[in-house]
Amino acid sequence: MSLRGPGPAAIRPPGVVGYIPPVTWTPRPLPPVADLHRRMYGIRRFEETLLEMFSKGLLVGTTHTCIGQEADAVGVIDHLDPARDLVVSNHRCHGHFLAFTGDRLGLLAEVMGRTAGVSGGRGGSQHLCAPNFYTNGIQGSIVPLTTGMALAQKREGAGGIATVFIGDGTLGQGVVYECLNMASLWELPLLIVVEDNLYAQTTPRALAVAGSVPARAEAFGVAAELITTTDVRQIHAAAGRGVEHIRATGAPYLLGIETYRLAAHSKGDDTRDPAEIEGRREQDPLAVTASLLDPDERTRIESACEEDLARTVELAHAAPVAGVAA
Amino acid sequence: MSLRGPGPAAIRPPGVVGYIPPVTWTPRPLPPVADLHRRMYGIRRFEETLLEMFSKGLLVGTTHTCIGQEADAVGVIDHLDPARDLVVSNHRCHGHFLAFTGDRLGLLAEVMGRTAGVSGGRGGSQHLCAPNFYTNGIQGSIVPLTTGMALAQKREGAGGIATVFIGDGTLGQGVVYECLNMASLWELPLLIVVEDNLYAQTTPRALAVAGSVPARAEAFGVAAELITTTDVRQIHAAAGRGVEHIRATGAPYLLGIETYRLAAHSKGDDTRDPAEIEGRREQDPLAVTASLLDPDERTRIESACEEDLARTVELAHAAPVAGVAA
Amino acid sequence: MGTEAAPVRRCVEVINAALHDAFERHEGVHLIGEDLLDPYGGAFQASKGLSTRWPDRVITTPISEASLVGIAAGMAIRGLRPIVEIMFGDFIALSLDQVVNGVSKFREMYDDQVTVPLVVRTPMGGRRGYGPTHSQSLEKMLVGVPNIRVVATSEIHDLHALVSACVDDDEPVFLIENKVMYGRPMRRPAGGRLDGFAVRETAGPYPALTLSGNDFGPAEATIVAYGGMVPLAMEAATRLIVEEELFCEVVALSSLLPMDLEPVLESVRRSGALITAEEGTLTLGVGAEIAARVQEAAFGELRAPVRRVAAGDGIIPSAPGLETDHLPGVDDLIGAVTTLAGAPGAVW
Amino acid sequence: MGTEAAPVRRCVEVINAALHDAFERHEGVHLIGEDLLDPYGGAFQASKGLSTRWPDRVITTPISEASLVGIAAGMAIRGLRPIVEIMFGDFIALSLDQVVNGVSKFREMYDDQVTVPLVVRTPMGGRRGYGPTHSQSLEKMLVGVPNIRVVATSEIHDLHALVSACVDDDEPVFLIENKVMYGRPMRRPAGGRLDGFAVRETAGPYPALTLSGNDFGPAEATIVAYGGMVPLAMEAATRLIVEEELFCEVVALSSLLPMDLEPVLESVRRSGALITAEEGTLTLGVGAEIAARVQEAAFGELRAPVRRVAAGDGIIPSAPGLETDHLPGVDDLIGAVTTLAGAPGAVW
Ligand SMILES: Cc1ncc(C[n+]2csc(CCOP(=O)(O)OP(=O)(O)O)c2C)c(N)n1
Ligand SMILES: Cc1ncc(C[n+]2csc(CCOP(=O)(O)OP(=O)(O)O)c2C)c(N)n1
Ligand SMILES: [Mg+2]
Ligand SMILES: [Mg+2]
Repeated sequence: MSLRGPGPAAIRPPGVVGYIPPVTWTPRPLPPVADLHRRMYGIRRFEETLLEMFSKGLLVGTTHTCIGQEADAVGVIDHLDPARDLVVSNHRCHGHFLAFTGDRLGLLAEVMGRTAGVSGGRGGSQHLCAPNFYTNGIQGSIVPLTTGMALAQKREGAGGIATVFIGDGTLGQGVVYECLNMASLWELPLLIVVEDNLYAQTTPRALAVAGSVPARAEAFGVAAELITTTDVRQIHAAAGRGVEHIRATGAPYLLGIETYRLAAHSKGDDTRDPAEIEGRREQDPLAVTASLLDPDERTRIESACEEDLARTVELAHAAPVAGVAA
Repeated sequence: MSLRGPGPAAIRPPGVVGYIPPVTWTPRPLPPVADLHRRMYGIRRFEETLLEMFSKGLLVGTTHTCIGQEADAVGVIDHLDPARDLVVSNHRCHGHFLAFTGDRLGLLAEVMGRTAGVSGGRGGSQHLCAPNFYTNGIQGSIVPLTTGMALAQKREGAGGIATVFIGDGTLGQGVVYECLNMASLWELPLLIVVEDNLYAQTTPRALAVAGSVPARAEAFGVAAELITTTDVRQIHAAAGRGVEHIRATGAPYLLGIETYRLAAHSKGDDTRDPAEIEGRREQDPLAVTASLLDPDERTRIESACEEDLARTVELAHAAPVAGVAA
Repeated sequence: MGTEAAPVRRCVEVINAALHDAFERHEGVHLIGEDLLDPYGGAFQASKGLSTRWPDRVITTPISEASLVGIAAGMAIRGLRPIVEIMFGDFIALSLDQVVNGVSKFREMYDDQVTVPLVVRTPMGGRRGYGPTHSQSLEKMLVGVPNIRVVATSEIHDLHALVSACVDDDEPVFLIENKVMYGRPMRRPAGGRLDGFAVRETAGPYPALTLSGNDFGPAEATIVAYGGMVPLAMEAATRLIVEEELFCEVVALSSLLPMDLEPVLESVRRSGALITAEEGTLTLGVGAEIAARVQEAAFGELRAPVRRVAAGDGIIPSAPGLETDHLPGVDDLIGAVTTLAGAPGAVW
Repeated sequence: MGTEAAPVRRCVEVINAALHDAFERHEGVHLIGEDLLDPYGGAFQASKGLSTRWPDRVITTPISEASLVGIAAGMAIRGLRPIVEIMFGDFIALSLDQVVNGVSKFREMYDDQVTVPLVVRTPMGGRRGYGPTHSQSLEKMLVGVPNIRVVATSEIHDLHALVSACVDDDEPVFLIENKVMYGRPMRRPAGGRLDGFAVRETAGPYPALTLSGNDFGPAEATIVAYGGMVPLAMEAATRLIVEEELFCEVVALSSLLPMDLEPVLESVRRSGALITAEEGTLTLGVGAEIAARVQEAAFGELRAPVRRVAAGDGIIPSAPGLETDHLPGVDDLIGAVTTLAGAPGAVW
């Protein structure tokens, strides 16, 4: 006689597994590179503008740019349907926000503390909210939040997926594993994207992450893949595999993306070797897409972006400042 | 050029890895079965006595017996040196306490709320303290505590090991993984023993533990083994492998033991199928050792235990009650 | 499952009936927590029968308190009405990041674009010999958190209505259920009287009850209590009448946050003296906030300072004698009333 | 690394020097936390240089706040003297289980067989536009926990001595470091005077400073403050003298728990009125405990109720204008003093 207890097949969590599984979805083909470049370039220039405004003293508080990591946001979020899927992000959330909502003005106004900001100026850079989009600045705590949202989506039965973006450093937080366990047990439509940029603030990954990232998911019965690339096409393909897995099985998935942050952690706080950063510039995701584009087309795309951005900056400057009587 | 960051070999956590590694130890041979039986029988009868006292209304509060799991305590703790190793345990701690300290009177007095109790009556059944021995009733929180103690032991350089006992249900707590990560990064002499008795209170393992227990440790680079047995000899051997690994490498280890609790979670709260429990009685660890003993020897051992226990009960009853003026 | 089914029911049964009722009323109600499934139905059996009737809406979880409240927040923001059961109130400490930096912030921080209609139910209190980590009254850790509601049950409140109000609330509610209360009968005023006291009850979802031994005539002091201290305050008031011929009013609160002290102030207008009663430890307990507010709002009406009766600032020992010494009891309340005439500032 | 090395030093430099000193004095001192290594030396640079000098005693960790305090407890029980740096005070919420159910309990629950000599240092406070989750003053979550010590830094305290006292303490200490303070010069009284105030400082490891604008003559009110509110209280007192010819005393506390209010009571004996000032949210803030104690201990001496000046019960918004509106400022303190003659009970 075996000492093993009743196996998972014998006992299922009655509270969750009974839900209608999600069914209909159309796999997203790779969009034209021009389109991907346009989206990434829009994020890049938006964030560079923020850094300029900070250095001119036009902004206060804090900000975390995803410069160098734009391909993650664009490649993953292209698979999501803003009407039924949702995204939860962390401190480094501008790229995810722009890729999901496209609302440049709402974000800029928020960071600038204007009432027209997506959180009315209350939240600031790390605390954004828009339809089906949420962020919070406490590392890790967004994973339970997203898990609960995935549960609600499963309950709703409309086939929605909940995606959460975390960094390599955030793998230090225990709630990540609590939720891997529960999402696995309850077969929740949860996509965890780990943007592993090799550092958490100043801490190199080797000082903070033992073992293997995908193995950490697999140990909880969660399917996982790790890719090492800044090529948005590869990221798009890998995210497609993850999303397909979730839509087909209803079960969670972890996608690890090894990438690199080309700018400082927040504004000026960079302790990395400048040579190391320089060495990474050839993998700049924008360099990858730019090399695939016709130079004229690229110029057209980028100029259109610049114009849009300039207009956005103007509008945001003109918007009323939150908390200051008119 | 690879996008991979500096590997663990390039960067070590300077704060911890520099310590003197532990060196000297003598592997513990398997003690005579009579001796193991005596220790386990002592724990069993002690706890049965507690349950009787509860049912007679002589005790209040709560208690969690390890009836059926005594082999874990005895098999693992035999490898530990009370002078330099330490043990941290959970709510189900009597067996660990008795195996480590042998202090029946101190424990009984504690559970009975006497000033002579190991915690002066302040702690009660779940909150024991003795030299190199500590327990707490909050599931999971003892793992960080033990990790810190392991760090202190590494710092001390005397080769001590910190052992923590947790249950399968406690694998739900995120701090377990935070500490697997840190113990792995910092190469701490930490032994995590998971006593997997297939249930957490009333919750069968399949509703609470996804994936694989040893894989959860290995994903963090922590060596692990899972055994399924109530035979104290096998447990002794497996624990020996774990302790040897730690003493030799200084690095942590997780030992999973699939076992079964033959009594209720605490006192009368058993929702398991009685037939299931009955079916497990043949693996009662005491039945295993008893079958190996000469019947006379067994009787001798057990009678001596009973006498000791009776004396202990008498002494405890005579001891002053905590909080009641003499 | 109506409230009037049986004349005398234990409080836990009333809570259980109210939960059944909530499941019937709202499709979105879900219960999540540890060991919830029948036949167990939660460590204190408050959730009994739910998993049998609604197997797909009762989610028994691993031991993961740090995540549970966050999961509930995600469910609530997405339109469900989750109820979390935290097995012992002591374990709420594991969830506090989600409470402080999540649940309590989302609505306001997201500029009112979301609501977080969740309920966290958890038992607090000692007097059962469970020892330092299973006996605490940690509601003080919640009452300082802005933008949540903290509600305490007592055996004289309409627990069915109270639980229903929590579930219907669009704000996050933390419902503190006293452990000793669970097993005691719910006792409600009838014809404006209970146990010889005249009773007034405020309107609204989270009422306060004011009890007077002399039909709201002049009183020696007001005792404001909640949870498990309510029956002790009533016993103290009764004994003070019988033994000392002193009339005290007892105000039994249910809403600890937001704090509505109007019934307390009204009573203090009659008594001129206030004693706060709570089972948690003294320093920065609920009584501190009550004292701070009342001394300000009723400065001219107090003939003595507000006194606080609470547990000593230390652990709750396991041994019954030590535990009893540590927790505030009827004698402490009586002592606080009878020494009202004594020198102010002598004891905290 | 002596304190007198330079005449004017930023507070963070003094704290840093005191940490260096502690590392020199005790072999057992270790620092654990996130992003501690040089050249960064912690998010606010308070830990700069330590990892270079003592590479094996500075342990930079993963982002695992729930475990860090527990790890430190294990180290402390086993004879080390760990100092934990929690990067932002907001993240202390993640550690509260270890604080409430571990660190604060071990000594007493284990019948005094162990001590837990650890220090948790963490920055609190807003006014930097960091938004709702990086600006809070959550010391209120700690001051209600028995058996720990909570200490607040201010720019007029001897920060070197204060940090040293925390490290030398055999009880667990939570040291609240104000963020705005870090960058400001430490200013100490000289010859019993500072900024035109006469100053008295209590003895002992965690002193309180009392400042008087009229050499401890009669005062209109006492303002009790700590942390980042201390310079604001001083500014309010100065402006009240200049603009209104009203003299207030300011008491700057360092020990929030255990709370020693003797200097406050002494000042109230001269002023007859007390205003508590804190940057955290009002309800169940530190001011509630102070008010509860002082109204009891000084009942006959107060000519007005204790008033509390604190942040509103809500989130700390990110936009600078909203944040300034939300947090208590000099004008709020001045308003509280000038309306002292007004109707009591009007505002909380
Ligand atoms: C609970 C918590 N701890 C610490 C921080 C401070 N902090 C903000 S970002 C960060 C590093 C995060 O690293 P990672 O997850 O790798 O994301 P990255 O910044 O690299 O994108 C830290 C420590 C925080 N926001 N929340
Ligand atoms: C943080 C926390 N949550 C819940 C509990 C209540 N509780 C006590 S024992 C137990 C089950 C533990 O299961 P497991 O870890 O498998 O140990 P076992 O009881 O089977 O030995 C639970 C839920 C607790 N003590 N601490
Ligand atoms: Mg990173
Ligand atoms: Mg178990």
